[in-house]
Amino acid sequence: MIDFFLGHYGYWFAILLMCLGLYGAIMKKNLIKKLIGIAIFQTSIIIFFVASSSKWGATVPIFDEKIGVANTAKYINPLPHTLMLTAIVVGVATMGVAFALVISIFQKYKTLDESVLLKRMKKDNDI
Amino acid sequence: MNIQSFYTSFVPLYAVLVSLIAAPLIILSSKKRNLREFWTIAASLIKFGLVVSLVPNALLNKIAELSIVEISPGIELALKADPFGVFFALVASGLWIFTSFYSIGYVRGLKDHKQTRYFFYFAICLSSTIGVAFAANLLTFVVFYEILTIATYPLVIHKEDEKSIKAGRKYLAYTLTAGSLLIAATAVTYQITNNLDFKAGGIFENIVLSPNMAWILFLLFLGGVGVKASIMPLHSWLPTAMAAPTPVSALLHAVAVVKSGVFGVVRVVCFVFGPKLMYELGLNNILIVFAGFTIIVASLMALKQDNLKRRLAYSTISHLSYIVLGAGLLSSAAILGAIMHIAFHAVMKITLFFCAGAIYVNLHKENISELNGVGKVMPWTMGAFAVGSIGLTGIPPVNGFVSKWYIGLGALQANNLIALIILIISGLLNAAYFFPIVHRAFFRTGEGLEGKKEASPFVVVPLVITAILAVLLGICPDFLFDFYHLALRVVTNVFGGISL
Amino acid sequence: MKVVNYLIMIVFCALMIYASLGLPSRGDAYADLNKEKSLSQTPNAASYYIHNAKKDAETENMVTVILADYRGYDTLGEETVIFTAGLVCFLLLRKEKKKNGKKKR
Amino acid sequence: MERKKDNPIVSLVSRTVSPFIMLFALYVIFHGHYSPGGGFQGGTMLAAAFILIRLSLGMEISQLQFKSSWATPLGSAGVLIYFGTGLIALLFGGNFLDYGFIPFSKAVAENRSIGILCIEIGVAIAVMAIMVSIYDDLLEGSSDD
Amino acid sequence: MISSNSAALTPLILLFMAVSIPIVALKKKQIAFFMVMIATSISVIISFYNIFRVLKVGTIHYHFGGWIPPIGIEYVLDPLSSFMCLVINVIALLVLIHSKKIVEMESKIKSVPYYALVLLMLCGFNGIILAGDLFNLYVFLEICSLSMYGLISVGEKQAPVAAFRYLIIGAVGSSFYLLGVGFLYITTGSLNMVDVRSIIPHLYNEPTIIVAISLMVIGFGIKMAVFPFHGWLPDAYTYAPTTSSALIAPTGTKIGAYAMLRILFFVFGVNYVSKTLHITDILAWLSAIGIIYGSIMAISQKEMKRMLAYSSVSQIGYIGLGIGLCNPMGLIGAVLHVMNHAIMKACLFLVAGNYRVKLGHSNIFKLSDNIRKKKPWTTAAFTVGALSMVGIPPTVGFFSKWYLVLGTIKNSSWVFLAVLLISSLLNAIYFFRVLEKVYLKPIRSTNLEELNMPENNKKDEVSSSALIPVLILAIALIVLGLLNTIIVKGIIEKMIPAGM
Repeated sequence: MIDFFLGHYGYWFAILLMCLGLYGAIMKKNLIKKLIGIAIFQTSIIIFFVASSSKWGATVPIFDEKIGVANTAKYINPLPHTLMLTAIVVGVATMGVAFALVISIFQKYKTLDESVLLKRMKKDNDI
Repeated sequence: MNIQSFYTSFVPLYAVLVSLIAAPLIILSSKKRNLREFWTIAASLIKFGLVVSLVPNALLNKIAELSIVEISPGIELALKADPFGVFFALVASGLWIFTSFYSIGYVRGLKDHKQTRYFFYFAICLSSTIGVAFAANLLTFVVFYEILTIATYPLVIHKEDEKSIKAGRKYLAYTLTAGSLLIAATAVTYQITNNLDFKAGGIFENIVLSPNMAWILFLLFLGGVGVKASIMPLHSWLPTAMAAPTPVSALLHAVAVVKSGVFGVVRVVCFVFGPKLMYELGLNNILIVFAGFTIIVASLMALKQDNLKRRLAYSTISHLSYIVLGAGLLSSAAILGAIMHIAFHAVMKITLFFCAGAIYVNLHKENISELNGVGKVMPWTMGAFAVGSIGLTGIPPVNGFVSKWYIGLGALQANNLIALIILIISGLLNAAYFFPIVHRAFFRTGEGLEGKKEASPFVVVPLVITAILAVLLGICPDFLFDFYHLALRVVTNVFGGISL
Repeated sequence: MKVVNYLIMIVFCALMIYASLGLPSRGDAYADLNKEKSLSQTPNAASYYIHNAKKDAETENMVTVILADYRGYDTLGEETVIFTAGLVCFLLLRKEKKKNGKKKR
Repeated sequence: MERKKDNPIVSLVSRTVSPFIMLFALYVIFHGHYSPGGGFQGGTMLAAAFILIRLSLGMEISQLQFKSSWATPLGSAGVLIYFGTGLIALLFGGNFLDYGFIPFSKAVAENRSIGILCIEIGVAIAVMAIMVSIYDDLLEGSSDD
Repeated sequence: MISSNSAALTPLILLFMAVSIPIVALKKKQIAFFMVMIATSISVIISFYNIFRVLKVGTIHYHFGGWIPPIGIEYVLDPLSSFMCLVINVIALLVLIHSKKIVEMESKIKSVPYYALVLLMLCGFNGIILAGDLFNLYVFLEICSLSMYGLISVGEKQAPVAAFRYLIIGAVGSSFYLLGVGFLYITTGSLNMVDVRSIIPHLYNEPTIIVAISLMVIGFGIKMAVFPFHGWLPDAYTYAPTTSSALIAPTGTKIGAYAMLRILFFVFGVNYVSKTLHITDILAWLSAIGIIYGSIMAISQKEMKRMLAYSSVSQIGYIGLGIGLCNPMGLIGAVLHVMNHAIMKACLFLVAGNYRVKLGHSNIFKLSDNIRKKKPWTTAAFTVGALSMVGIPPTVGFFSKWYLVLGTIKNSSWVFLAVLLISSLLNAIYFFRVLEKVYLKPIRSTNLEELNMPENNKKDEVSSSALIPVLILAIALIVLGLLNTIIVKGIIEKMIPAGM
């Protein structure tokens, strides 16, 4: 039981973060807060992946003469790290686009509150 | 089965294509009226010629078949000139000639708008009707059936006033629903039989079908073809569609749309389910019930209509159900009568509609109560009208008698006295709603008819010819086009032999 | 609407916890993803990388080798992603320059 | 909006630090083979160095260092370096991105090493340029005029 | 060299051109358009080449960097992916030809980054379609999503808000997918689709697999706008500039559908998703709800683009239903409908764009029949597209519906059958509403004289670069309808995954 807990609590923290992020993304009315939610969500996925790659007693995946490469248990799994490098960049790019959109929304509507925005959009529609 | 020799022939395809090719030509020559109408006439004549050329072979049961393109794995867009198809095509294309001439007189007389559109869709309509007639399998049938639906829509709304647009919407709602049901029915059939080719005696002939399934399927089919055949309670689009110009009504109610509906009913009864299966499962009873109901009720409703075209429409509804009744009786004579009624009713009804149109063009009168003394002004027109009325009532020597006789014979064959009684009552009702019109026209004096003359020959000549045709066909049903023998051939194919 | 959103959150959370119960323990060097062969006896990519990265590309950092070589196409895609983001910002926000100001900015 | 007067400490410190950040960024890029690092990390650091100057000294002066209109083409160039490396491999008969076919040296493994370096440089340039360009665009969009 | 690398060439060429545009078009902006033309034409040619090659030699695997999967990344060119590639690229080419004048006419779009983003989006589409690696799919999904946000956001005033809302939900969706990939990777230790497919049968009872599949389905459900996740779509399509909406509407959601299909059937296995987890059933039900919901919402819209957007929701339902039926006919219907819907939505959105450019609006209630007089060809194309949407033969819309109907009957799922049939009627309602406006005289118009003035009815067709693609698409709808068996038999039947 304890072993199970110790083996899984890392995932659970990531999951908690995910829920937090999702909460922010879908419940908050402010666009920036939504973005923060998305950022948390994406980051927690990264944490989740990286957590999965760990091995007790292993070292970073950089070749070491002293260890050799015969035993894979000596290096932590490099693949999730690589994937997450990509995911980080994707996250950054998403944020960049999102902020560009936010700025252009603010230029046009002078507000970042979603409910106000929706009302003004409706008004624009009727014209 | 009989000895059926198949041979490939492009004639059915040409018959479909003629008016389809004429359609763009009509559009291209929209500025030159005479050329445009020349295309219409030329196409109708060529089409009729092509169909007539198929008659001898159809009589010999040499069925011209042609598959054009595979439209679904295992199912082809195929045309087949079997006797029944030739029969219907003959009716449709023959009457198209009259309708074209008549339309020209009509639209010119009224100086109508968008005449090009009118002739364009007319041509497409006829193409798809011929396609329906020659369809070799259910899917092809559905394809042309749907095209017919869409092509008729612009004709229904031709006047573009509020009434006709509403009528168009109603028409579309009914017919598209029917089309959907037909697609579903076709798909179910395909799933069960893996074959959609029409076959005399039925696709389901050798297939075990659970009664429940058969009922559902039959109701789907009935919903699909019943709307166009305007079986009550699916009829109500038809009187509203009267908003269309008269030639269109003539086409809708005498030839193309409703007749393809009843054509579909007979196809379904004889060529999809087959009389045997129908009889075993008692599916025909539903047809008889609905048809009998429709005949009586529609006649009664016709009685109280004052608008001439509406009265004609209700009369159409009742007469279409004659055909459905004939199909439902499932006896050879009844089906023979039903098939012949397709042609004969078309001839008579188109005469009546032409008359109504002629009166409208000439005198701008639509209501029966205004028709006092019209017969004196327009003797030819009203004479033709009288002939048509007599025919529809079922009095010899006009052709309506012949088909009615066979249906009655079939009712006796099937031991169905109720059907016979219905036929007799309906004959009386027919007399009740047609003869007063004739009486008014000839024996009462009207007002405001001074100086009026017969309508233009473009209008009058077609209707007189159709009236004469009605009489000739009554005297000799095989006159010119072998309607009787074609129908007999169909019945022989379906039943394998015939006993009248 | 709010209730639905809360419901989504709870369902999501429950789903994730449920899934995490089936995950191998964190740090287990002998979990499926770290084995030499997968369950269907195909080679496991991660182990192959650890064994061969140095040999294949003369590079110590395995992550770099995977990033740039074994899964180089992903990295090209990722670079494209950030390039896309740059273009979106360009498209949305950059103002059209006046003709005489072209040199100055 | 009135611009506040430049704070000399800020400008001095940032101007001093910026080259060192760049140097370290270069180290990260080129040492990616041996230690954690590589194009992305180095590229962002480079971008950080440029953005630091932009933050502290303002748009006009920083244009002298790195013109914003160059950013997008430079980003394109970065991606093209990457793409070109793959394309060379393709042209020399391998699959796309198969660095073993790039004729830098005889040994396949060494070719791969060099290929990796090439694309790291490409990545670094692209990331740096795009980061700066995103920053510039966001700034341009949020300034009212 | 080209033949050995052709599998990977479409995304690479698009990517190369997209990346070079900012450099090459630095001085001369007009070059951007020509580069787009070159890139899309080449990719169309290569797609054709690929499809023939696949049909000849079977599935082609392309290994990036020469690493054999699961070590490296591979592209899989099988009938499904090659077909999708072709559809997407051809549609894109046609829409982009249309964009020549429109992009600069409409608002003030900077053509250089705009066209670069268009190419990047197409590159993303092609990458997703060809990807044989789960994570690679994610990367390309992000490329196309990000460029889609950008392309949408430069439209009207509301467009950035629509794009932002799409971004939020899209980011959640792709994160869900990434999380799913994470679970899948942790459990199986592989990212290659073929490899995962071989490992997964050992792990069917693991909770992680179940959660992974649901996360992925939700993720792609968001991307393909299946019913409860469709919220982003109407706004995004309505406010986007013409070219963007005409590009994204036909292709964007299809990519989600494709990825869904690929993941469900080719990664997890047909029997597992349908028999064990019943995920396909859920998908089918959601799609069915979406079909009805989308149609009803479309009826209540007054803006043409918004109406088309809601109709997209409903049409996506068709595709989802076809996938969810999980039988060969359903799959054929779904894939055929992907093509069909892509063509007709491109056609309709382009027409809406043409109207918008010429009239300044595309409000249905402000349309009148002088638009038909001014732009007869555009309107004719719209009509064909609308008829295909309703499912009138011989357009391809009828046949995709036919296969779907066959699929529902195969599964004996009568509810879905009813949904399909009802929805085509609902489609008819909202399209005939537009057609009535466009073709008929306004019934109650205060300024009838103004409308009938000759200068108002003069032919004023859009430029040929905007007209030709529309016409090609319209003609393609009919031609492909008649020739659908060639496609179905030649390609689509080869896509049916094992175990279906």
